[in-house]
Amino acid sequence: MRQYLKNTWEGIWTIIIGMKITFKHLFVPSVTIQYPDQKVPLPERVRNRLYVNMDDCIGCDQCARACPVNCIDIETVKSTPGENLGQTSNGKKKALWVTKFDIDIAKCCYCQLCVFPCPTDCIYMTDVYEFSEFKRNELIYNFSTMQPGEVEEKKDNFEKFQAEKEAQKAAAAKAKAEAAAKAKAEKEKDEKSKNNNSKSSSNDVS
Amino acid sequence: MYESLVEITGLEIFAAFVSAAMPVAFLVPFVIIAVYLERKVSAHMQDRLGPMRVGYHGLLQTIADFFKLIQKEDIVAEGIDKKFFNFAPFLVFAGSYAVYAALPFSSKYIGSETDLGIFYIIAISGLVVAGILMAGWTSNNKYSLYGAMRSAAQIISYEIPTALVILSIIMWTGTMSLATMSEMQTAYFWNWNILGGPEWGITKFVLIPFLLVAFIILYVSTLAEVNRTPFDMPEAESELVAGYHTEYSGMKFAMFFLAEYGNMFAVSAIVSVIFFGGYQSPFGYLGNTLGIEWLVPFEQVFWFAAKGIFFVFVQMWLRWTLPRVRVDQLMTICWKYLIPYSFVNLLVIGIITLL
Amino acid sequence: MKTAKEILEILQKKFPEIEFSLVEDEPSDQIIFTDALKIHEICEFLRDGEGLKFDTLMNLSGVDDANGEKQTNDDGSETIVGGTLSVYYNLDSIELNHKTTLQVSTSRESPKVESVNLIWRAADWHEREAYDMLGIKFLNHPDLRRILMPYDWEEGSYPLRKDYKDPEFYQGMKVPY
Amino acid sequence: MALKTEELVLNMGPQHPSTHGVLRLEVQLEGELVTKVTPHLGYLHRCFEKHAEAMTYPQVIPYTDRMDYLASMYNNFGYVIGVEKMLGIQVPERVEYIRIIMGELQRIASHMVALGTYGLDIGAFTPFLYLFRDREKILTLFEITCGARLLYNYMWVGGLSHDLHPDFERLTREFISYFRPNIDELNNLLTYNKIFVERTANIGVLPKETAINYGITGPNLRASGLKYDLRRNDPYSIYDRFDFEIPVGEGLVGTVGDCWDRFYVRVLEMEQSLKIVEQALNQLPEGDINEALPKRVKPPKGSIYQRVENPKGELGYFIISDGTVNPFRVKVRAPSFVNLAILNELSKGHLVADIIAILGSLDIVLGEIDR
Repeated sequence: MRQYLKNTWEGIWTIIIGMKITFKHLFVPSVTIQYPDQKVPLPERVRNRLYVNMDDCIGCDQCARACPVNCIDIETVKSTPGENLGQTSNGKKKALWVTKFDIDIAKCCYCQLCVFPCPTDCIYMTDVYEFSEFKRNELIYNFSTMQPGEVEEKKDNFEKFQAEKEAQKAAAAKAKAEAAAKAKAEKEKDEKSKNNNSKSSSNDVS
Repeated sequence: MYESLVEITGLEIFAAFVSAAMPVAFLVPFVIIAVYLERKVSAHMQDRLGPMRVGYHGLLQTIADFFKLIQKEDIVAEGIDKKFFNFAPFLVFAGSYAVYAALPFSSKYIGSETDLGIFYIIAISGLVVAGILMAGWTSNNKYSLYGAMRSAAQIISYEIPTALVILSIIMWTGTMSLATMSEMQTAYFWNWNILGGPEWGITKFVLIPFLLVAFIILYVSTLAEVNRTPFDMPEAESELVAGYHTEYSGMKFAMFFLAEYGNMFAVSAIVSVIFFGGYQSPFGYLGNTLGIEWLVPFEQVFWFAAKGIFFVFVQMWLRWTLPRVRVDQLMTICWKYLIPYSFVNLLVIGIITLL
Repeated sequence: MKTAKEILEILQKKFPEIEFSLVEDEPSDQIIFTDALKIHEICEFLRDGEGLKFDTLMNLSGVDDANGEKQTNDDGSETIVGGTLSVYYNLDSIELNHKTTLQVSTSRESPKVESVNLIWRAADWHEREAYDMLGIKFLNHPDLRRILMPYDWEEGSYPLRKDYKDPEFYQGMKVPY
Repeated sequence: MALKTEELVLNMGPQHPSTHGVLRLEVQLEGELVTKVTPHLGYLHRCFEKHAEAMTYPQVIPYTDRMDYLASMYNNFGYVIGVEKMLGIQVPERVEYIRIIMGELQRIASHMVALGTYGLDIGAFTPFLYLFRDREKILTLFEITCGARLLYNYMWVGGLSHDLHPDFERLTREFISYFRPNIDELNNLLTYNKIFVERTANIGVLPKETAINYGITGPNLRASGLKYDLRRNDPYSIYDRFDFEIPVGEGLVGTVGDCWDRFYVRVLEMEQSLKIVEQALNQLPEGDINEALPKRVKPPKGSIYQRVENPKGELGYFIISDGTVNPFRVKVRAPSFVNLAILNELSKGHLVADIIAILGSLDIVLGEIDR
């Protein structure tokens, strides 16, 4: 019987306590905000959309290798010695034409692993977090600043250069080979003549 | 109202239709406000803002939702009994709407001034059970079935403490008509039943604690009858998804919704009529002081609605505070706690009334 | 507290007919290597034996050792033939606060290991996972079904094997999407 | 004539409001009484273990984040100290302290979700939102430190991704003093509420012996009355330097090891975690956090089983290295995975509503179960 009355009393009393708490909260200012109109200020280290500053990129491929989901796709073409690609802001000399720098942001997992290995700090995370698209393809960001024509040109350039180099190399090799052959021939000749000489000399002697 | 209309026009059918349609004019705006209130109350209790977009502070949100519900596709799943499936929401709504016939909105308006008002309400609200069972059974969904079964057991069980409490009040006031009951508790709040009624004397003060108990029992059991938290077993969203209306969509779902909110107000109104003077103002009438006779019924409607909405607010308040009881505990509360208490209460009030 | 060596000695004394050996790799804890078809007897003793009292199984992991012969198929993929699959048991004694690791190996073609499900109920789902991922059959397991992969996943296709190849279609859907 | 009855099979999930993700429970019912519960897993399987074999060691860390997404910091923690042990790296003092602060804050955040959603399962909506409001504050602390709110990739092998933000210490202290009274409020609103007590006391009683045999760990095991916490019993990092209690279930309102105990142990653990954070903040040394970062993570051949006390229980990483930059095998002993296995045992003979109560009290995260 006592338990019975106690149960009744506890039931009513704890409900009243609970109601007191919720009633108090009726007058507590709300903690939510009207999102698209009002926005929460983001802290400085915030990790959202990736951005690549192509002026500084040297095409070293370190970010792509660090990425756990393979969302960065980089293609580069070597420059020819005559071309000046300029310098990055921290004084590194560029040596590669970055013909393709695609980030599939739909795959990106925002882990920031690509940011740390970058030697020129050119890939970083910005505070943009509203970038939904209607088509998946539009989420693949092309950062490369080069026009397709330019890319072709650079490729051609490099190939030409390569070809030239090859040719030069080949020529050099040929020359070298020739030289070597020549040298050999000469040597042989020398030896021959020497031999001859010796022979002759021997002959002479004999 | 019905009688006076018959007298004026002489057309019984016209009078019946008009007086039957009156509560709709009250119910629909009420539901719109109540749904808005529910969302705002819950939001502010939880330190949120709630609906803010449609209209000033989201005032038109419910209307927007209503249009959304109308536009929605009426999904009828395969393998269900279509006839009864379609009929069930209307039956539930009819059950809850029929209650309004006996509610005295003011001294001048009552749908049907029957002498058995209160028992009519208890009887007619049983119709809701039939509708819910029908909805649950024909949905051909296990969750719906469980919800409906629980609901039926719950509503029928909780009618017993309700009836017992009402019995004790009837015994004491000596009337079954809600209109008469409200009339007795004339203006000024110390005449309300919860404070011992209009007659001054020792009995008034002796009765107060017992009437308070009676009020709590009545309030709790009506709460259970309308399936509100902590007794929302039939809909228990974390167990039964949405209970008996899992399979309903669009307008049919809206009918259940309407019925639920209609019921909420109806039981709140009954509580206010029985214990809190119904349409009577707590401080006397402005119309009487100013000598404007026609203002009084409007003031009464205002007080009636205000009291009803206050109790609806308390229901919401409870809902956003309390967890849900389990189905067997629900029965325990009813059979082991409320019914014994109400029997004792009945006895005591009876003895006091006799003396 | 008992080291792996001490436990090994106790076990060797208790089960003279079973072979035991100690695996010692640089960074890891010492592992007791034993017989896959006797593991339930050993585990039962480890659980109840005086001074051992390994009352809980922390972890059970199946591993593809990939120590077989690699064969290149026509389409360029690799299949491993021969070699072993291993099961590692990480045991813990809450009562005596010591841990140990057991290892058993079984052949890749018909991998069979005795279940320890009845000794530690914790092994139930771990064994199902090892079966699901590597195809190790646990003898006397009451309910050896796939657990993480769908029940209708291709028979004989076990994803965590090193030579696993994605099926081309699963229920009419192309798998590498 | 006996009435012909048959068992009803109720499918709960994969889309169900209270299976905490995509878990499917096949429930056999006799009326409303449960005779058998069969969980079906795998709806969230993301091949973590297979992925890990193709990644380098540091690249696995973002994947560990996604297992128990409510306790990402702790997943990182377990993995990195495992790999560090293989490499034989000693990390700087400051790193150890920061890791513990983050880990304990994460424990509080994880318990908040556990308690909040448990209230939600039982039907109380409001405490859930109060707890989420406070959890946001912890997430903000993480955000100012490493920039992410949920999946941090913060702890690295041999160090951390960022040092603490200059404001971190002040904000954390503010949070601690703000949150302490809120625990009492939660208790008054929910924990001691009669309806809540009735719903959870004496439900799903888990005896100590059964719990040990089933491999149950974490708060669920402690609620059964066993003082067993890896932070004490198998100390890792520098947990042996802190002074904290290990709360255990005492059966205050019912039997030891019931749902209420499992709930209450978590409430008490939050207070203990606050205490640890406070101590760690007081002792926090200065220093360089990147001292011990290895250039190349390439552990020698061998294997290791590293376990830590995750908010859900014992999180173990069994890592086998074959001496290359990629792990040969990473097996995760996920606490929720093991804890869920006991559901059938606990729910037998209870009502449908109790399955929800029991499942909620086990505090599972499907991301970790399915991996």
